[in-house]
Amino acid sequence: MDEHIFHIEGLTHQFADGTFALKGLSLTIQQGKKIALLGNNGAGKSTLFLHLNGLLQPTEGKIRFKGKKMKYDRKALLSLRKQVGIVFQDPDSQLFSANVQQDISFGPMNLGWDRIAVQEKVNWAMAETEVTELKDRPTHFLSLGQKKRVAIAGVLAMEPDVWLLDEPTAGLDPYFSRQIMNLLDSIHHPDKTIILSTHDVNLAYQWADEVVVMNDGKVIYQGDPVSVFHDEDVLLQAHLEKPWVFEMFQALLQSRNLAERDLFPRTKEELLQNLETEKIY
Amino acid sequence: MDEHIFHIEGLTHQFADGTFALKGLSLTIQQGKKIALLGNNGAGKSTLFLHLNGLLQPTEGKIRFKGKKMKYDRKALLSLRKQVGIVFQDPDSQLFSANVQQDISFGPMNLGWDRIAVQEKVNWAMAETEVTELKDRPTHFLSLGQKKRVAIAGVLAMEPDVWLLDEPTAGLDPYFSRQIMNLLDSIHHPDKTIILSTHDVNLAYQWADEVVVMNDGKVIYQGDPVSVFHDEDVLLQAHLEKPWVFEMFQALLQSRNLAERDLFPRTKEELLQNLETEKIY
Amino acid sequence: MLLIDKYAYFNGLKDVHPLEKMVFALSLLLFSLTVRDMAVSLITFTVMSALIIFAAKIPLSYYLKLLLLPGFFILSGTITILFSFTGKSTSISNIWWSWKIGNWQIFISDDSFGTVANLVTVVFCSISCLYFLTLTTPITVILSVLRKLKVPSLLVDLIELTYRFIFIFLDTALAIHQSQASRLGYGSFRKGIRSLGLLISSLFLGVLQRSGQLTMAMNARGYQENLSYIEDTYTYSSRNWLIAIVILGSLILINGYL
Amino acid sequence: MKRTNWKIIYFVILLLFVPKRALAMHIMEGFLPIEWAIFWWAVSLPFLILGYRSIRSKVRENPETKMILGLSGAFVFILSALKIPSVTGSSSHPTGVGLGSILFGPLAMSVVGSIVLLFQAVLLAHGGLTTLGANAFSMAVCGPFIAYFVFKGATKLGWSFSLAVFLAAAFGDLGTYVVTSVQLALAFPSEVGGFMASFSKFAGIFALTQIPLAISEGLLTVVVMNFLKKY
Repeated sequence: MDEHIFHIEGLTHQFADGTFALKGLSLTIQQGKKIALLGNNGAGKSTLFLHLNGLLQPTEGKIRFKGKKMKYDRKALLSLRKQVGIVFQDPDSQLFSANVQQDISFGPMNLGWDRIAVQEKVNWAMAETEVTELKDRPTHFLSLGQKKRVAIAGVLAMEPDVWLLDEPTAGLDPYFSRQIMNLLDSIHHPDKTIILSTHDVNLAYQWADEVVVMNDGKVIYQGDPVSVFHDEDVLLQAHLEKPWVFEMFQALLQSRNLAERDLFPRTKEELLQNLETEKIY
Repeated sequence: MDEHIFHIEGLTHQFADGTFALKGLSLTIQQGKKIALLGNNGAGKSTLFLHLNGLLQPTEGKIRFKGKKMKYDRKALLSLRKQVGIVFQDPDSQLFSANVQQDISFGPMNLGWDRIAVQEKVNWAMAETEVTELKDRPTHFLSLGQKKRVAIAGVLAMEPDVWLLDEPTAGLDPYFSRQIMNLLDSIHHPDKTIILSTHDVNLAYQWADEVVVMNDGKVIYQGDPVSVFHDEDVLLQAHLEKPWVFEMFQALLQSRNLAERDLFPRTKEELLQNLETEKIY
Repeated sequence: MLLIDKYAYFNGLKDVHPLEKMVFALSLLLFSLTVRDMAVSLITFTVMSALIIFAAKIPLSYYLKLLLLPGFFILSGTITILFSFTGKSTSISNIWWSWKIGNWQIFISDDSFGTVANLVTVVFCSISCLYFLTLTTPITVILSVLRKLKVPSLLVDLIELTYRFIFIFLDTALAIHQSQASRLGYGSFRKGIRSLGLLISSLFLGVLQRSGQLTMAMNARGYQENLSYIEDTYTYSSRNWLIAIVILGSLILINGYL
Repeated sequence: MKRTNWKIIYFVILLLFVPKRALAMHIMEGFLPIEWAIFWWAVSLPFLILGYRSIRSKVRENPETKMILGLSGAFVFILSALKIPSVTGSSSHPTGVGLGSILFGPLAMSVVGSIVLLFQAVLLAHGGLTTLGANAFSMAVCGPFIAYFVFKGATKLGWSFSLAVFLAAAFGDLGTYVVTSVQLALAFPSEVGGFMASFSKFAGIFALTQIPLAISEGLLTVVVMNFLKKY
């Protein structure tokens, strides 16, 4: 089995009005990674997601999915979408059924499973996302946090191998954000790949195995989440700030005149632990 | 002149379906303050804003504006809304005209100023918010950051004394968030009052003179932005995290066995300066 | 907004099988409309109102408000039927009240009086049946019944999509309205018309934008041609069927006797 | 591009103009005797079936059509729930069922219009289920057809766009309200003068309520059209 999930070469997307959203983007996504896609508003993150799900077709360039060139006939798309699930930023653009359980069952029903299998999968997805008690609620009575969870459940029930999430925590308070991130942790698994777009560098820094930075329709960085924040050019170009844990650690090292080191703390807890065990003084 | 802009007593709001959004809320807002309104999703922050602009009427309780009880006839509302401007969270619902310039002129036109005065004010508001070069652009082709700035310009052009901003930085990348906050700093002035609701405790900690915390339709804290984060009960109840600058400073004090002190650093820069001058070691 | 919808999800009879409620409400509605008998209408109205208030636990004040809602229509409709005009020369029998102006005569005949009295009772009886259904049975549930009854799926899909989008647009329209009001958009008739025009226009642009996004979201989840879902499970209750039959049966008997 | 713009404008006109009727014009549940209710159902049904078929073939061609029909229905429903400022100072509700006949043809829109009427009956308590057939005939069938043909005719004669819009709206509106008056007069003829006497009474009463509303809505539509023309 090829461990490259996506292999993108020179992907260009031009809208009908002539503007370009993607300009010769190249990127390789490996299986089993937790990838944070960073970039300023308008960098082309959402457009890239739509391409990875076959919802848009390249103006130029090509995309290989699991080693095979992507095709856009009905059968090929159905098979792609079985394997790649996408959660959109605005849940109101994603939920179209009148109640929660029905909405979650929409994807599995389209996969043509029998009713019992669908029901089981839906129950499981509702339990995982903690929306079971909302199951008969009409979609329009849900809060934003609940809608986001239902939208995720609808994708979860299809059990995709690859997850694309567009700003899953935008607009949520810290409590609900953490709930969504915990959910992603429970989904993660060596053969599942998760790509998450976000503006929140702190979240990306803490959560991701790999960071991809986009700017103006291109990938300007791909690599581990620590080194990216050492690269001042990339940060400037993509309007990125440094995660505060990273910045504090750098400042602490500097204030004690200590050399840079390889192992940076990734979470607040790690940073605090570093302080307590006095490692950095 | 009374320096209390708003004086709210026992404000209760019950929706037609019987649920309560505000439950006997009391609050006094002083002139010239920069106030951050914190609270979890669903705490009633947006409903409170609608009341302060006369868009909703209290089920119980009363609101005094500049010492006078609020009235809801056409003339009283006109005078209130001249003085109190509100920027909504979702700019899409706030921008409804065909192009940027027209949208910004909507409020001033309704104030009945003559065309020349309106045009001057609109030009000034566009310059302040740096949207002048977008002026003939249709509003729905703008990026989120641009939309937010246009929405603010539309209120700015009416020159209100009191600003209500509902999550002005939600969904924006750090660059645009900073731009919006800079804009607010330039608006601020001893006789302007700004109330900003946010989920971003870091922003609130750094920016505000005063913090108001809401939970379940009531105010559970009002005071300075440092002491609130010492109050574990309030933080727990309102799902608030500590600002990282605050938390790091606490941890540093603790790791060096230093006593708590009055003067907490409020910004990253202040914290780093504390580190450099070794004040805390 | 749309309180009827809200009550439909949270009422005392929400767990009763939707088909039972539909059959019950509709058969009573059709029966009373067919016989158009004042006694039958009054009894049906009382039974339905009692069920709405005591079984479904809908607040009395709200139910009364709903009953008054079609007031204008009843008023204009009945007045129109009640009063008749004729040239002065015509002589009419059974005049209950009359008034002459110039060559014209305005009058109320005994018959039209009867027609109106009957009409008003039948109308209140009918709307109580309709309200019983709409206040206790959510649209989502009615839709799943329709799917089971093999109503063409395209039609049910259209109804369902319309229902879902109503609430999205309602939120948007309300938000735009509030933001316009805060910028003094409804200060006068002229401004009001202009603001409302802008509101409708941007709502319409929203329709076009949404349709693109929603279509993508559907395709992403493998949409083929029909919206298919798993169905809700409700159990039939023989007790409920018995109650329904007894009520309908006694109405038929009452009608036979009178 | 130009072509699609025109299509959109047609669409909006029909959505906005056709059934300019106060909600109070919906014949309420129980008002029509059962035989008349059945009769009007029978009259509307062929249109609904034809409309259904035309939608079905369009959806087969292009599955996205379903989405936009649903969105249009919701849009029209929302318009009917909005309060419109009225010249008399009070406020009333605009636009019952709207019909974007040109995009999908008036037949397809008769189905969407009927769905909107259904929701007005069950969510707003305006109109009814047994009277849905009668209301659908006047508002979802007659109105759109009249407006559609008036608009087409006026454009063919080379009359100005605004005039065509105005005439389509006016006649569509007039048509629906005459049909409702006919329906009520047929069900409740006067003892003296019969149908005609009764018709003049109903038409007279409704004219009182319709005219001020029509003025407001006319102005409203001017604003909307000016806005959308800019795109």
